[in-house]
Amino acid sequence: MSLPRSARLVAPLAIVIAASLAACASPAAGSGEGQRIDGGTIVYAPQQEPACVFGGWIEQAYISYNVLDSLVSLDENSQVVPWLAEKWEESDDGLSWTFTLKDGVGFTDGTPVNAEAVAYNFDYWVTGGNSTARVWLFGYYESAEVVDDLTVRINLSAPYPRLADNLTQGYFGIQSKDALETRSDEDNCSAPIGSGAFIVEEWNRGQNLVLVRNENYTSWPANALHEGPAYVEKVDWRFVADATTRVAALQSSEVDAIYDVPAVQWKTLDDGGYELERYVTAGRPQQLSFNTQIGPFTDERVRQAFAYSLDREQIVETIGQGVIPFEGNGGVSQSTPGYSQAAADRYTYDPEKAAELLDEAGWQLNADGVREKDGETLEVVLPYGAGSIVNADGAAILQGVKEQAEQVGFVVDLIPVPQAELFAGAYSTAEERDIAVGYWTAVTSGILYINWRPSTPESPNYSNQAFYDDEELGQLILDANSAADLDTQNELYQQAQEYIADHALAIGVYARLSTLAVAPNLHDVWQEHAQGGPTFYDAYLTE
Amino acid sequence: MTVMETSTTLDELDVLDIVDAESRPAPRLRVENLRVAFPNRAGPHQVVGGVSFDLARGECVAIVGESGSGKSVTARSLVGLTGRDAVVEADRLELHGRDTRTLSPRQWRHLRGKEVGFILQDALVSLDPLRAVGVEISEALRLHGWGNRASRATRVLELLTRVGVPLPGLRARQRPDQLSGGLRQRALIASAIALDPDVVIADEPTTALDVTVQAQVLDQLEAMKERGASVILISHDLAVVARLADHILVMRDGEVLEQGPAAQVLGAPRHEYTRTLIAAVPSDRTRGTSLSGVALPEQIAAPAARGTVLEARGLVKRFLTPDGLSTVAVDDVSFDLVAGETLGIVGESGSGKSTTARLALALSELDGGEVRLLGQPWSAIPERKRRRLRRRISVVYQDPLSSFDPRWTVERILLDALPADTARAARLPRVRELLAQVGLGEEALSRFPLTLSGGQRQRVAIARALAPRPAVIVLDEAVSALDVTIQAQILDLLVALQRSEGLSYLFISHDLGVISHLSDRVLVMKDGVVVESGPPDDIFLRPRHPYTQELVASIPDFDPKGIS
Amino acid sequence: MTALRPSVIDAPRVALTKRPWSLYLSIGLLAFLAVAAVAPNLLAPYGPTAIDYDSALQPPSFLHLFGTDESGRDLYSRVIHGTSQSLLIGIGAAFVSLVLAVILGALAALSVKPVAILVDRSVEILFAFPALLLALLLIAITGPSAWTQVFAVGLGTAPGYARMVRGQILAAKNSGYVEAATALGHSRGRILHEHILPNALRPLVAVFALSIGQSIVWASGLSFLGLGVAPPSPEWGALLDAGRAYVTQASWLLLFPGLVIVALALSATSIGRHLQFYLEKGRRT
Amino acid sequence: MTPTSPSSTPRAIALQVLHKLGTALSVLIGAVTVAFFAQTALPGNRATAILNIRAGQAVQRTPEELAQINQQYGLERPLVVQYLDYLVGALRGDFGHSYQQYRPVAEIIGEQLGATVVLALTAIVIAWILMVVWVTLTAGRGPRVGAIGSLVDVTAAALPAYWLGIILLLVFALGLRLFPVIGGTGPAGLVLPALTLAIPLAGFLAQATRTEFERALDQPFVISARMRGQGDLGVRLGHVLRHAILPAITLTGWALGATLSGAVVVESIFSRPGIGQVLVTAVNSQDLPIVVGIVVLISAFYVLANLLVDIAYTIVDPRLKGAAS
Repeated sequence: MSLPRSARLVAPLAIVIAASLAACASPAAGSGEGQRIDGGTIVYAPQQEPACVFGGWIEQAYISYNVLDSLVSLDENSQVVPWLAEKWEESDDGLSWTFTLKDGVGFTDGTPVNAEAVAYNFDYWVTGGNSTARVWLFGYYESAEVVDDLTVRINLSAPYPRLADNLTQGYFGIQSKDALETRSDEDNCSAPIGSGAFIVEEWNRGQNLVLVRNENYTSWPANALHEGPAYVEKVDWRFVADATTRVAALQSSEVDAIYDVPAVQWKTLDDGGYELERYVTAGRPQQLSFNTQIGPFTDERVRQAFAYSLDREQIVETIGQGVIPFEGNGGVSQSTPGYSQAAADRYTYDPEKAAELLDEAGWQLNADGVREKDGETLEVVLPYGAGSIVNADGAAILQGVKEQAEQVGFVVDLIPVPQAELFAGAYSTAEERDIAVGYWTAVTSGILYINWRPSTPESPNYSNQAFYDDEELGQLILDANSAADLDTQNELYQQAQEYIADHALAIGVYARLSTLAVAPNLHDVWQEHAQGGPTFYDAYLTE
Repeated sequence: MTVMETSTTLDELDVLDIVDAESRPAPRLRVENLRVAFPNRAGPHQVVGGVSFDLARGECVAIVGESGSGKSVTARSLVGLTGRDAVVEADRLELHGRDTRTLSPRQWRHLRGKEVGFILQDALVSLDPLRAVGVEISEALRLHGWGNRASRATRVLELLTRVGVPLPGLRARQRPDQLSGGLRQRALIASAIALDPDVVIADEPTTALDVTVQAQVLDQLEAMKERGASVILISHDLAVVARLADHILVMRDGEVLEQGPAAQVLGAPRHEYTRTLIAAVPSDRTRGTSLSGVALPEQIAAPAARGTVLEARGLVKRFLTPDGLSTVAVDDVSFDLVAGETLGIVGESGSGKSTTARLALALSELDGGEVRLLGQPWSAIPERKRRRLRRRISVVYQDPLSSFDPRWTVERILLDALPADTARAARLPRVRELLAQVGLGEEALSRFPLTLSGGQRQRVAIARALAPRPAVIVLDEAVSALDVTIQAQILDLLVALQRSEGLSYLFISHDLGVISHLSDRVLVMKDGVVVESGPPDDIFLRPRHPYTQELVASIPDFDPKGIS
Repeated sequence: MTALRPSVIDAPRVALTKRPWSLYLSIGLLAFLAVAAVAPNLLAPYGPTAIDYDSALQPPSFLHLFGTDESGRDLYSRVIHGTSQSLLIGIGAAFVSLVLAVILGALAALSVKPVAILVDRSVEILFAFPALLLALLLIAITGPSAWTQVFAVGLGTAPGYARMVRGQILAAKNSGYVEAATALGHSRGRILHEHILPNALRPLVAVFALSIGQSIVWASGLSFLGLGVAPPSPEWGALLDAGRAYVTQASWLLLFPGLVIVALALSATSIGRHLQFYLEKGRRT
Repeated sequence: MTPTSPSSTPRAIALQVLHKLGTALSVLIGAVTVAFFAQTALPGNRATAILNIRAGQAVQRTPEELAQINQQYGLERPLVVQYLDYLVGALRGDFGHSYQQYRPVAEIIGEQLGATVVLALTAIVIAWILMVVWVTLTAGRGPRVGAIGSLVDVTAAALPAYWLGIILLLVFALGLRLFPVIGGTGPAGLVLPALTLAIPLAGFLAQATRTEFERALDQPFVISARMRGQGDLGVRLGHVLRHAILPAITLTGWALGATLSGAVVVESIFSRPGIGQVLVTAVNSQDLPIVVGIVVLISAFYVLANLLVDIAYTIVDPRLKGAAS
């Protein structure tokens, strides 16, 4: 099945599409037939086992979301709704946010969820407790102060109107201050203490993580479907790395739900009566950033030629079997508020145009069908984090990119980089690569700030993968970040995306998906709207 | 021996009971026109053709022949274990009057061990090396449902006692490698006669055994015979056969060349081959004569050197055991080898005689004493200096094949052995000359040792030893692995070469016959020590040391002329 | 990774059959693969990376003998084009392994005692060191490539062969023909050169053949773990790795490259065993 | 030459035990050293890797960020000091803490070890059963049966475990639904992974055993046993097999170590927990303490396995008792 064209126009909405129309978009839907079982265990199979429950990985955010409560939650209309915070308020100058907490909420270790704990968590994140949370708060967060027992104030150095949106991500789960202070790193890693719907019961490393229902749960988010403790007694996160095995395990009823459904299995599962849920992750899509500092891509025409040489839509449609959505925008994905369709449509498949641009730039075709200039061939290095940042489907898509770019005379060195090397900093400098591949999930277009803030000697931005230190773009994003009015902000973000597209700094390839396949007897598993992780609070099994 | 007769036709194929030999004087085993063939690419290849004999109670039939004569295949076909592809045919093949040609595998199993016992050579490999001998003996009992565990254990001890094993309780728990040669061979016999089979087949039961052990085994076989068992003895050794056999079959290439009562076959052989075999047996009586019938040259050459060519004084060699302790392999051995003479060193396995040979060759470091070659220091000088002298002393081993580089032709082997100063043009003619000296033709030049026969290989080894024109040749069991007629040829060749080249031999052997045939002086070694030395006549006719006396007494008395 | 084996088995005792069909078949297959390696275009109807999105994931047919992959590439053509790289990795790894083995084995067998003990111990450590980890580390250090694979596999299989070489050299050193040569007064150098090395290293011809099969299986195992040659390359292990994701929908993507690897390993082993037999035949009576 | 008499005096045994212990210790320390320095030779900065992996981002890190990690784990000290420090700790049984899981390495490995050891041992037992049955039935039965027997050996030995595993999973778990898809640690989940490891191993062992089996069948003691009335099968099982399995015993010692570290493929195919997975993850995330810890463990297993092999060898072939290896 392919994404309806119109859906892309509904850009500001986080798109949750279930394969069955009945289940579409609304978590309220999908109450199935059959008798609801009280309690029971849901066996859920994700692909990756993180080192800790709480941390900077999206897999960690997904688990955290079920164990820790955040201050706020994002509903299906991308509206920020109450969770631990009853209400919140941005000061007129935009420099401070005041959150008022629900009364009477306790962590599972018995300590209260109060302003002191929340303030402590903010400081904990930025001092290394969660590197991703830290990146989000970086440059804006000043301090968190306890106003009274249930009121906490966050002070910013510059206005950031979408702060609450960002806080809906799993990276911002609130933990017990007492636990963080008194327990070992090991305990806080494997079984953090929150106030969430589930508690970590045990972690059999290499096998499964068992969550047990928090019987005293009182702090469900406003967008939950029911009140009181979770329906199921336990959730068994059974880590199954191999996609084929996951699907087979679902089909043989060994598990009730799986994460990351391979595109090629989508139709089979659909036909088999499984409920399929797909969430197009907001934030930076899987994109190619060109090195604008060194090498052939310093010439804008070469960057554009590369973009024109690709029929990205065809590649993605074929490899993605119509499940993976094509994303032309190199800035943010279609489900991100402030998305620009114009930026996405900027480049279409036009090999002649590409050839023309390359000729113009002085890159001449030689006898082997490769472009040359001053005796140098047009060879570009495209490293990618194989198995970590780019999955198997993504690798196949990149092979298509290589093949098509080479039709117009590029030579593309497609280099799969093993995780160890990648994270140790291989291919991270401008000297080492010409194209960078990667995505970054986010709730808002504020991701543009992380990815495009110009580097300065005092404050280098290593996330600026195009090495494009441009004041104009930087200012555009800064203005957008702090624009008080939503429409103005979206307008500015769109301009930034179009700027990126016009200068061919980055081009999109496909939107990152979070997919779930759920057995027919499991109901009301919904993908939370910040990052698309599975939420089991409302889920229940039927006979 | 009952003469073959067909008057008693026993049509009792269904009778499974053992026919009582007392009440019916029928032979226990009747073989008539036995033929065995193995298929090969060209079709069936007959390896045994037309063997016939009868075996009566208390009788011993011997089958004599050299390797490849078909004697062992004959023995095995009698118990139905010729091999998967073998085609065994016979006009008659009866055991206790029962036709064994039609037996099923099950019936065969029932019969083996119970009615026919089988003794193979060398118990070290013929008993399962990983098992205690008691278990092996008991297995024979168990397979035929004899008794229970406890009674079998008692029986094992009885059997070991019967074959003369002292301390049977201890020995039963030991493995063949933990027993001495004599004890383990007796244990093997015990396992074969566990159920008192009245037919016992002994296939080379004494080959590769020390002479004292051989005597013990023969005593056992004789005792069996006296108890009424019928024995089929397979051997290449006429001396062994002479002691036990009542009737002898002489085989060659699968054919029976001659058969008859022992006295007749040995005393008045009718067939040329039998005579050759008898003549080939070396002993002190044959010294100086030809064993193979070739003419030996008169002593013409002066000795290649004068005086004492090899002199050993107080040789000591120790080896480290796994305990980190040392054992003495050679202890204070001294000897003199005089130019143009042969010094024989005789001893049983473990006596240190081969170690002495290596010490004489300076291939092994001495722990004491000194060896001098041609009056000059030999063991005391570094190997680098020794190399120049090495051409004066050569060696011939028991197993020539392993002493040749498998990749090399005879030509290359011999060329390699020529002294470095041999002129290029003279090298090939010299190789041809050497071949001629050892009685090989030029066609041997391009052959690989593997494709040569055992005798030819030993000739090549001798040619290689001759190549540097040495004064001394050390011959370490150089004829022990050869068939008796080939051994005779090689011994004659050695004598001829000694006479023509004036060589001195240090001749090492376990075989008293060969030593007494060849030696001018004899050294008897036991446990690393020289127990007695002197001229062969003194040693063999007037032994002084008890060990030498025991050795000499163990030699099976073989005097063909005395039999008739 | 159980393909990593310590030492070579003794030669078969009898020629496997009178007419070694397995040998003929093996030689035939190797000849075919040799052609595929040298001139893949003779055998492959399509290019190795020719993408045709309209015919993605087609089952085997006359048009596409082994079917097509998710990008519509002809699997048969990819297998053929991947031959040269796969074979080179196998041969290269076998070569590296044997060269290392000969050096280590010769040092252990021929050096003075302290050196020999040191080398022995190093081989032991190499043995005890998990081979997969060795490969992982090497690949982490140098990045995945055909060369890394060659060295990772070569290093992993070397200790087994080193022990074997050591044994062979010691056996030759203690052989009758070496003693005979010593007795003839030949120098150590001459004996080493004329007898010990040639005889000890001769069996390595067969071992080399055996090792190629083993190396290819092992190297493809690394590719399968995503530690090998970059994916668009049609190296067999990489093909397997890529096919794994489609195994329920398009089992041919896994089946055919796997069969080719098995067939090649089988052929190399079969040829090695025959070689071993014919080389050893000269040493037995 | 004196016959090498078997000696099993206490002195000889003590000498050997000492020698073996010395060898074992030197192998262990050697393996640790190699692992430690190889891991530190990895490209890039270890502190960067630790941070990036925690964050899931592959970016450069600021000096302040790095300093904190360097200080925490003592990474700024000279390598030799870090190494010695590690070695001293290891000798006391302290293998450090994981960078990513914050837990003691011994605990991390300990909880994964059981599954892998059970898998490896089961695989070896199955391999032995398959091998013994197959070789006993087919060895020494003439050229035709022999050719088939040997072809099966060679084919089984040539099967890549990863490929075989997927095929078994496809056929028996996905197709026939005879076994669970996700193995887990239960007995039903053990069958396919163990078979995956066992079949190639059985082929490999069978190759070695077959040669020896046929050699032993030609030995005189076999004839002796037959002459005593022992049947063909009785001889094969009672006498020949014991001789034939000697090389396979040696290979098994090696196989135990190889199976432990090579189990990762099977673990990933069948979603089993085990140290293979831990190892790959640890190398990927430059979690040095875990990597070195696993090396120590596998080397120790290797040493132990060799010791067991020596013992098994002397039980099967008592002649070797006391003979220095």
